[in-house]
Amino acid sequence: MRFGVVVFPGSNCDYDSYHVLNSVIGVKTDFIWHKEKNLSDYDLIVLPGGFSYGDYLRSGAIARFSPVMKEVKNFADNGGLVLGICNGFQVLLESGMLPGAMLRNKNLHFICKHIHIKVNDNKTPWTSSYNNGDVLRIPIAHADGNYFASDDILEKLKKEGRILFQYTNEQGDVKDEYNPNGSKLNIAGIMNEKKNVLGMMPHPERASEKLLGSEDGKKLFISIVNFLKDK
Amino acid sequence: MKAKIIVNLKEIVLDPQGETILHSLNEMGYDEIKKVRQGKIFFIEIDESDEEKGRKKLEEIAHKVLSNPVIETYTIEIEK
Amino acid sequence: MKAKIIVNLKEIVLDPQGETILHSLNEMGYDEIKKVRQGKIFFIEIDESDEEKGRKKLEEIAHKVLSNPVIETYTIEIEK
Amino acid sequence: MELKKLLEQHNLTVKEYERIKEALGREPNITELGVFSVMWSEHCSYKSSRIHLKKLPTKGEKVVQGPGENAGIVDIGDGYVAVFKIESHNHPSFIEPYQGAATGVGGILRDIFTMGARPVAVLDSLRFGELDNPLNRRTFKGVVAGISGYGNSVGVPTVGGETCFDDSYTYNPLVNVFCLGIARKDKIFYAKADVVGAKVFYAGAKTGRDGIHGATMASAEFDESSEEKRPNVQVGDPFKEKLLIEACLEVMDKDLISSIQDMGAAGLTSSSVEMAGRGGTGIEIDVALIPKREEGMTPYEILLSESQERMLIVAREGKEDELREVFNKWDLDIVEIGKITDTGKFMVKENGEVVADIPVEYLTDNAPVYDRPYLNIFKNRESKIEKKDIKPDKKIEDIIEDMLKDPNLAKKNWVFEQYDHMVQTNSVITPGRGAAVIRVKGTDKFLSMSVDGNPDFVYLNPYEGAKRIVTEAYLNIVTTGATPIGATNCLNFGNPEKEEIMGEFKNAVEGMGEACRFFNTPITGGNVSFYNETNGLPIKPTPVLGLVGVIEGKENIIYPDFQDEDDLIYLVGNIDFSFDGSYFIKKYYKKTMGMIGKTPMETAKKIGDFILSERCLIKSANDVSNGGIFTVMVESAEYNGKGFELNIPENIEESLFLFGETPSRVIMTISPKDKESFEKEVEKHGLSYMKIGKITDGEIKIDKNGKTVYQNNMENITEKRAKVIPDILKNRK
Ligand SMILES: Nc1ncnc2c1ncn2[C@@H]1O[C@H](COP(=O)(O)OP(=O)(O)O)[C@@H](O)[C@H]1O
Ligand SMILES: [Mg+2]
Repeated sequence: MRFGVVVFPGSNCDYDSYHVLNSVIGVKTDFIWHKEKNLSDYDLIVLPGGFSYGDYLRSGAIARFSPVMKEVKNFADNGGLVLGICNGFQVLLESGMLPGAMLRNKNLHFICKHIHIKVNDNKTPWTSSYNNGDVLRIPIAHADGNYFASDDILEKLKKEGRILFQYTNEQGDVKDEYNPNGSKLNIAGIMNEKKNVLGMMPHPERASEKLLGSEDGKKLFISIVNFLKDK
Repeated sequence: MKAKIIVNLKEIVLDPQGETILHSLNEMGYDEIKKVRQGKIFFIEIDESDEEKGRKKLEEIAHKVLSNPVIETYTIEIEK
Repeated sequence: MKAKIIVNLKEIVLDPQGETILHSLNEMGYDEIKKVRQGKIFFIEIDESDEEKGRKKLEEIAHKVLSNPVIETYTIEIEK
Repeated sequence: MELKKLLEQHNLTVKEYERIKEALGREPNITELGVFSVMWSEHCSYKSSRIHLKKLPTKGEKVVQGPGENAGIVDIGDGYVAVFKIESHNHPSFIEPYQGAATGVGGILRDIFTMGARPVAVLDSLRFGELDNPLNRRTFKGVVAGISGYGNSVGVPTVGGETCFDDSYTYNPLVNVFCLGIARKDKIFYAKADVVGAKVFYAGAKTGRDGIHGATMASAEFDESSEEKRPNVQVGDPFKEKLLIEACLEVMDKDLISSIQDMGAAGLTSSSVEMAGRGGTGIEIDVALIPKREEGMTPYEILLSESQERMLIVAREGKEDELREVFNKWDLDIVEIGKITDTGKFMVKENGEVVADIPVEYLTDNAPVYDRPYLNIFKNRESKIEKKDIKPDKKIEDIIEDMLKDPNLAKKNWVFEQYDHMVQTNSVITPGRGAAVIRVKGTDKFLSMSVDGNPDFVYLNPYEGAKRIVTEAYLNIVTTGATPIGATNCLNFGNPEKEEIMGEFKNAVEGMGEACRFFNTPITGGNVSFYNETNGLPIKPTPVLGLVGVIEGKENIIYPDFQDEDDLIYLVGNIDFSFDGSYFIKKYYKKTMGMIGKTPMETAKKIGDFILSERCLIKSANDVSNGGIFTVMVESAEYNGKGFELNIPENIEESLFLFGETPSRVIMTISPKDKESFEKEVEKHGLSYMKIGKITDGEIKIDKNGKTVYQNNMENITEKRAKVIPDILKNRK
């Protein structure tokens, strides 16, 4: 098993993802330079958080033109697992691999803090180690996490069970007041139709070691490993 | 050739920046302001003398790069 | 009355955003693009029928709220 | 007349001009005059402060590099060093808060990574006028947004800091930014160009007309005419900085360069001159080769520009092509602009023609130094506070309510939640909980850091006040279980040409020096910011100390947060109660008053020794500072959602107990089963203590003489404290 973490100019959670995958989860992981054209060695591609190209223009807008993104698309079309975290999620949206777009947070500020999200479905490659309805304490750190999609797309996402994570309180109630950034339906993470591509705003790699205040994100990576083992 | 590309949010998309500005203007006493929407404007210099060709390039760039069709629309103004 | 307020960086001020977009466009093969500067545009609806008065209000808002006179300038376009 | 005006514009005196002529043996041309003016500005030459800074202790067994380089370096063991410094960006942050603060972060980051260290933590010490004034709200919002905008983007966490409001900062906000990086001890780089013949490269952003005269501006008092200097604002590009960090660390790792320096204040001039100065060499550059953003720039403008995100690099011989390759990979411009010479001269050409030719030593070591006259007029600022003066006729619950609603004592979450304080996944003790603690990956070590300043004490008594700041910083660090190893300071003062300001400065530096010697925390670098006054009104004297400590092993970290219900709460150390210099007095009497008295540094040292030897008994520790016992209790209870029961001793008035401020005391909590051994050990260390209460599951109850004088719950208080600042800012421009 081998994982790859893409490095765009301006990525800044690349090393954090690498650290968790490599040293905490224990899977051999490589950095993948954004000009790379061969992903055949990998079982999981992570698009990490950060400010690719300074987040100039729109978050993720320029990174999607990187040569590697064509390959990431092929990789996903062939069933490979692609995880976009924060800026990585934004890149997936901009490149059309996931539907919708990100707007500026409702309060217009960058927000960095622990929040709660609910796991809606544990029958996905990403969540088999969780129970349905588990509430995770996990950090967000973004200025553009206000997810937007038209009503028919939102309807479709709901119907197809593709809204994997939603912002909640500690008890798992999905309500406006627990929505940190204004995103539609409290969306914190969504999948593509085949569910092998996941984009999420919260940072599981920042919640994988007890020392850092929460381990609730670690099971996401463990789920991935289990999924790949059973494949 | 010089051009301006204006990118703005579609009407159905909430504009958090515009809303906040509207709200604070009203708070400051500018009650007559009824609506504010914020967009982006790009001032571009393009090395192309043929207007037709230039416009085509700009269309392409505006569509593919400068705007996100999910939430935004754009207009192009070419300066003579 | 409707108006647009365009806010842009003074020419002598660095525009990292515009520079990065320019660089990326060139990288993508759009070599003919020679310069990109990015600004903001505000679409405003104001409840004021007297153009003179409306313009004065907008001037005030543009100067005090929408632009940062230290690094930016603005222009106001009133739509008839 | 003509000359007089020219000199005025360049902030040079007639005497200084004579000295320039002596150095050159002729009249300077305008470019040379510009070079002298920036290099001899207060900001670059430290001409008013140098003789006093010599009094600070700078050496220690762990110190690898003291003052004089881009940043200080201390050995943290296991082959690693910590590289850190604090810098001010006060004047630019007043003119344009967002960009001023952003470029402040950019500048200090460059100081750190030019030494071969990856920046891993930023802390910010911020001071503004009070928030009822719209000007201050604007500055405050802009500064925080600027730090957030820049720091978040480059991916360095802002893990701590302080935020204070006091009207002496209305026209002179203080933005002091501390940065710490980690390097391998055998991979440190210096800004010392000692290889004659080596090629000099320019890398990073293009040079524009921004910030010309920034360094001289930071060295002059503000007045109405400063408005005209406004176009000279530098805009930062954090994306470019991020690329620079990666490219520089890569060429260092591959050993392609021999020395490197960032272009900070006074840009290309100071970086070239300082590199040659430290190496005892000369440097020759051609300004025609510099990448420029604008057309028609003169040598004068190019040399003095303060465009951001630029580096000066001396290549290793034969590695020039590889050097270029790395920068190109990171999409960065890099060009050869000259060479290191053995002439001892700063030689500038434009297309081969000499435009400036100055002996380097006159720009560095032989720059003017002043022993400015000083007066100790603050001697009569101290006054004894009479007991009868201090009883606001309010009930204690109303006083507590006032304090909870006070922006100075409120939770600063509105600030630090805008900062990415978790990126790099090292943040163990996060903002809002006392000193910051981060882990050092690849080792079993942790670093504890804080930035501290309390200008009210320094205002009343600069000497003792400065000692108090060091004492507080020391306690901030040891309460996390860390051994302090090094410090950096940022000295923010008014106009040094005024005798009373010089007196404040001299005494504060002496006090800080004595305390740092006492606590064995050498100062490895720092920054002086003078002329923080507007229309003749100076800020309160504001020395800020950044202190760094090391914790060996995660089991030795002590958290500030209350852990378990029924744990006992102790006050340890100084158990005297006083309102002198306290925030309580300032709040209710709108005046800073009191007698500071001698700082009990010995007590603090004993507390430190006790904590470091009896860690296993202590379940949480937090030092008592601004806002007294009540404020620190709330801060400690908040994170784990605990509460507390307090018993106020019968002979102490409630508000004095809760909000009085004296130095050298710490709140510690212990398990009830350790009561006896804890008390015995505390006594053995010669410390006084007072058992003041216990931890609850969320209730807060304060008793006096068997009667409950205040009751609430933590959830309530947490919410209230978190909303103070956002509520003040809400919908107000
Ligand atoms: N500007 C800031 N940036 C980051 N953290 C801050 C800032 N201001 C305050 N904090 C955090 O809030 C907590 C309390 O701050 P404050 O009351 O100013 O300091 P202190 O505890 O030293 O008296 C500290 O943990 C500090 O790190
Ligand atoms: Mg403190």
